[in-house]
Amino acid sequence: MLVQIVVSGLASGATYALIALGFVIIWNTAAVVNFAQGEFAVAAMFVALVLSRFGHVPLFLALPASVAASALLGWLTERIVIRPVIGRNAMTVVTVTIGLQIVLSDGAKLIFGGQPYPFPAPFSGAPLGFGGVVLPRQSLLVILAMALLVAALHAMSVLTPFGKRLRAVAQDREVAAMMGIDVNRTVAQGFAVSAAVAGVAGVLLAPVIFVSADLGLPLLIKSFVAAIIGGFGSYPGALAGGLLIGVIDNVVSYAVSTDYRDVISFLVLIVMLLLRPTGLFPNHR
Amino acid sequence: MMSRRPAPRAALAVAAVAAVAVPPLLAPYALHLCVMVGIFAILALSLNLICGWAGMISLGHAGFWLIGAYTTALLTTDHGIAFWWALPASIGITAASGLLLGLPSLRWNGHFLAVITIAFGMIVQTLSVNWEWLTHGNDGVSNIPRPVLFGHRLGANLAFYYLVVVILAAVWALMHRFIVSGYGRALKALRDDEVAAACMGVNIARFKVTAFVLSAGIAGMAGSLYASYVRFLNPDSFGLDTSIRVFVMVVIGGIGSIGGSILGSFAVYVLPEVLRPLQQYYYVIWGVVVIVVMRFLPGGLATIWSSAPPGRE
Amino acid sequence: MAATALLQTSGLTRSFGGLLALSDLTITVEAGGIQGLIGPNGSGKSTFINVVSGVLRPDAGRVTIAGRQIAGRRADIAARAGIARTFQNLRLFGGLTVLENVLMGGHLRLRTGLAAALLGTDRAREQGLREHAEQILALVRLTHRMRQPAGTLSYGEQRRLEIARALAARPRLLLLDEPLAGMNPAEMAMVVEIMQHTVAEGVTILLVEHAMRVVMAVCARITVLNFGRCIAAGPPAAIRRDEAVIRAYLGRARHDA
Amino acid sequence: MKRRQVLGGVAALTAVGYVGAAAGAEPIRIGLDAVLTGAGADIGERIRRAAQWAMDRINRNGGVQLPDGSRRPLELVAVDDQAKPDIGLNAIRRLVDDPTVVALLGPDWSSVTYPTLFVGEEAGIAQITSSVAQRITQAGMKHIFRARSTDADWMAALADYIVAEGHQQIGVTYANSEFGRSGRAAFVRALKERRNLAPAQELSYAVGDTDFTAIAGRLVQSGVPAVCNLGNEPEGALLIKTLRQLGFRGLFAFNSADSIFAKLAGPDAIGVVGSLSWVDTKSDAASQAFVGAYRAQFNETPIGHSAIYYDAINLLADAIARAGTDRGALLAALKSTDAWGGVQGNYHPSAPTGDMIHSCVVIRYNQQLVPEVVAVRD
Repeated sequence: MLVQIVVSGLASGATYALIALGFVIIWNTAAVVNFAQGEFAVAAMFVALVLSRFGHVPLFLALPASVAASALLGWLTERIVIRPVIGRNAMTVVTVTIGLQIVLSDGAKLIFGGQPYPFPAPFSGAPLGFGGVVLPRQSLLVILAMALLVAALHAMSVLTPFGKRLRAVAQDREVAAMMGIDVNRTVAQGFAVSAAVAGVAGVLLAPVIFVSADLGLPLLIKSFVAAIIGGFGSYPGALAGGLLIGVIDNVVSYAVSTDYRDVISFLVLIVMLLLRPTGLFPNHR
Repeated sequence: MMSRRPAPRAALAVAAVAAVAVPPLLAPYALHLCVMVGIFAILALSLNLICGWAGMISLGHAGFWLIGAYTTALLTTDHGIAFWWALPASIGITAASGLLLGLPSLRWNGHFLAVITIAFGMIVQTLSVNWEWLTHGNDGVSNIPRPVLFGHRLGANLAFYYLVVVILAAVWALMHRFIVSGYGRALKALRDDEVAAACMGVNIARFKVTAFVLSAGIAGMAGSLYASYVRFLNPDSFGLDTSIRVFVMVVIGGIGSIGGSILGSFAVYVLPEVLRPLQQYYYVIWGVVVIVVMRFLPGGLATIWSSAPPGRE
Repeated sequence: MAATALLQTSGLTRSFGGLLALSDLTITVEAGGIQGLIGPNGSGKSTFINVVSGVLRPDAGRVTIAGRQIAGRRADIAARAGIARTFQNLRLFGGLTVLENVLMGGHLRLRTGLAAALLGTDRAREQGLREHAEQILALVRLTHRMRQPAGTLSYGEQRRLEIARALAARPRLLLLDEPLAGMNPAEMAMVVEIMQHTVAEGVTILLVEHAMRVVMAVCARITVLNFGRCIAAGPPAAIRRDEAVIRAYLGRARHDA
Repeated sequence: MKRRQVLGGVAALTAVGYVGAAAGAEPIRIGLDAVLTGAGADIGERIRRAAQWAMDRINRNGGVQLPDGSRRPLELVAVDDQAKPDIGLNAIRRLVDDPTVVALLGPDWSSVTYPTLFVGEEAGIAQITSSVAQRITQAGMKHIFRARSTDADWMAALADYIVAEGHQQIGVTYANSEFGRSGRAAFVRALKERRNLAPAQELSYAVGDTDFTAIAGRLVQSGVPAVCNLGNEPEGALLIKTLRQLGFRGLFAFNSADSIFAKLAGPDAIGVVGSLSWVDTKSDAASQAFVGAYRAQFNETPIGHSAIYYDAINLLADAIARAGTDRGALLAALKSTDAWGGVQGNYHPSAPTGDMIHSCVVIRYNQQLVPEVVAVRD
């Protein structure tokens, strides 16, 4: 049974990892701690829900469309909300993203109400069972999707010109500008990619839990902690941190009790920071 | 920062007179809002000490508020101790708990510290849910008695309001005393550059820890007042959303500005109530207000009526 | 050595990864006057200042000033022992005004505890410090900028403000880390005048600087570092002709390669 | 997405407008505190709609005739407590401070009702709640009435049914909330007193949890044939889904197995047993008449809360007709009413504790996800 717990922990951890990855992309390119990162995932969930349940759009079309929608939301966020305050002191920028979080989460609550909605699973059917471990198809899909996405992002970051521009801006905004890179456009695209990644996480998570408007903040906290454990600013760190949090949450609630799950997860965070003050992979961009 | 010419004398006088004269004329619900704004102003002033002056982002301040509130609630209900003893006890215990964030602040700063403050707030809230033997858990603590002053109980909200105003004025004076003293200056110096401040002889560890202890103590006082006023406590009101709300009060008001924190708590608490006739739309509009103020008023609301400094570009 | 040694380092060592910034360095700073500390880039000058001022912890070795050992201890303890410094790349308090920056320099001369702040029992000292700060600002010609935030000053003005801030501590030893970097001749002359006025008041200055003309002119003694070792020490005239110094700066003559 | 709020609002406005003109008299205002935003807003919306509909029907035939012969329409003043005690405190204070509000309906969540009881009591205003937590009517408050059977009644019915189905080993899971813990205490007591049994296992979870693999894992591993879950619909639906995924084929009983749960759980709800104060498939005449009229009005099946608040408005209207609009008189009139017939069955407002009604049903979801009534308790 413990293996079962760890495996399903990996599944939920994979979604935290993806959102943490998006979180770190924004931090690297714009030095912004984005409190609305969780809302990007929720936005994708609702777009997918509306398209598939009410628009009767088949899932294999609805899912990519909703990821594109959250990418657009990310791009608009940078253009309208972030760009005017970039460069100001950290607290002003954090407060702006808090304001955005309020707008997005309460906007969703306004349109869809507070209650949870069930979401159709892309691969229905009995969960796969092997070696006594039962793995719901959706959890398998989540883990596979994460691995694929990470590989794609890594390839994009290393091979494509956009990836290089993103990393240049992350290293040094001024120098990147001097090299002729349109920094603002790159940061906007960085937000779009980050929101898309969060969107994928949202769409993968939707069938496992119910889609509801107030999922954003809890998701954000988990991925913020994941990003910090992984070494704020490191992509592999964000992944490792996300998976670690998912597994710890499950194992603790199985072995100890769900009441103290969050307390123990946070204590693990603090112990990790004590051992590795700058996280698992401190400066691995 | 521009040398701080304190808010024009006239504005201060007007505010003081209004704070004393207006409430008796208000409808019960409006008076209730004034009391809550007073309590949140004290809480915002205490957070301003950490965020505004020492420059440390703290998103777990509701944790201190909870400790102060529960200390008074439990002492006055379960142990029958008078409010006037429970208040100092709350201040003391919460101040001591300030060390729980003071010590980590020596080792981490920026977003690492922000996460730890979030963790602190959530751990304290979870413990208040699970330690039923101490806090009655989700059932909360109810029927908390109002303080008794000169023989009669401050049952009426108006009487309690004046108690809050007196304490708010004291905290306001204390903060003004600090901002102009060597202590306040040293805190702001270590905010701008810890290494340089240390070379000037500032014992960074001592100042950071005292900042958290002092801030926690004042937050505990606000908690004590809150418990005695609403007469009921339960863990739900001390979550991360409350910590974020207090943080927004300080930043919207004007980081580092005393008048700003009070203005911020007024805006953050009263604005949603004023927008209430818009029914379910008011909270979305409130989010937009936060973005707009930060966009066009980097120095926060304080820049409107006092010469408080613009936010450091 | 002369009995008037103010600062003594022995066996001072500090490395960054493989790079040996200071290796077994033993030098003395005489009390009074301006002592130069020169050497090619990367010779360990800044590391020496950071270790002596408590910003960096040495791997080994001792630093004693007026009989007190301060190596490896916190920067505020070094400050308490009478050491003040400026920074190679400007570390002013951007959020404070020019006057407040200088008042911060005098931090140790105030009682800045919570009680003092609360009861305001420190008014007399604060007033004394304020007057001294205004005198220093006059010396560095920044009185007209007093109320402005430090961040709004020009580069030259910010350099002079750093010196003013250090002077407010009434230090025994003032460490100047390349105060003349990037300055025009007029500004250089102003700084030299400030240094001479400071020394006249009994403060000892250790000057780390690349502007050789100024160093040779103002310094009574010069110590030369190269690769973290002291390769020469003495009056400017001797240093100018010292073989080891020339080779360190100009590299080996062709035929010796 | 049907913009329910807007449509609901429009319908209400036209109704009041029509009545206002006819009666011309100043409306009698009744306060309602419910969860209108956030988690649980779905039920809150249905509560408001049922209360408003009851008022519309009364107002359509001339409003309430007062002892002095005048006829005045009813008006609903709804406030939102977001299922949070501190916000509920503000909301209820606003209703009670308004002298024109003669009586108070709600709150629905026990975690909001229990701590805010003292506000209504100090004002001496009649308050009719739908919260099931035991303690609400054990605090000695004289102004509180409960228009719903308590979790003691439900748990007794549920315990009897589970044991009757031949299950001795029962795993209990509960939400770490006021509602969850009160349900668990009632269920454990019912098992002990009626069957002298103790739960094989007791596991708690947090409200808002999303991953139930850990709990489901422990239940499946312990091999209990029956599980009884006490908590809210979302967590209940997630728990049964995870249990089914891990191969649990036993009996799953749940104290909030209403239509919202059925929608969330989907096919996993088949075979789930639940106790409810009222359900639309109840066969008695009053229930069927109410269900027919409700479907005609909203073409949707009513849930338990629809019947509760529909009855509550009619009960209050009847008391106002007898006692007028003074809060004290109204409270006294209710306290003196021994029996009153409503959709849920017959109420006894004069009950000293305020528990007016004990009728509840046990339902089981069949293949078509229709809740069949398998046991009735009066």
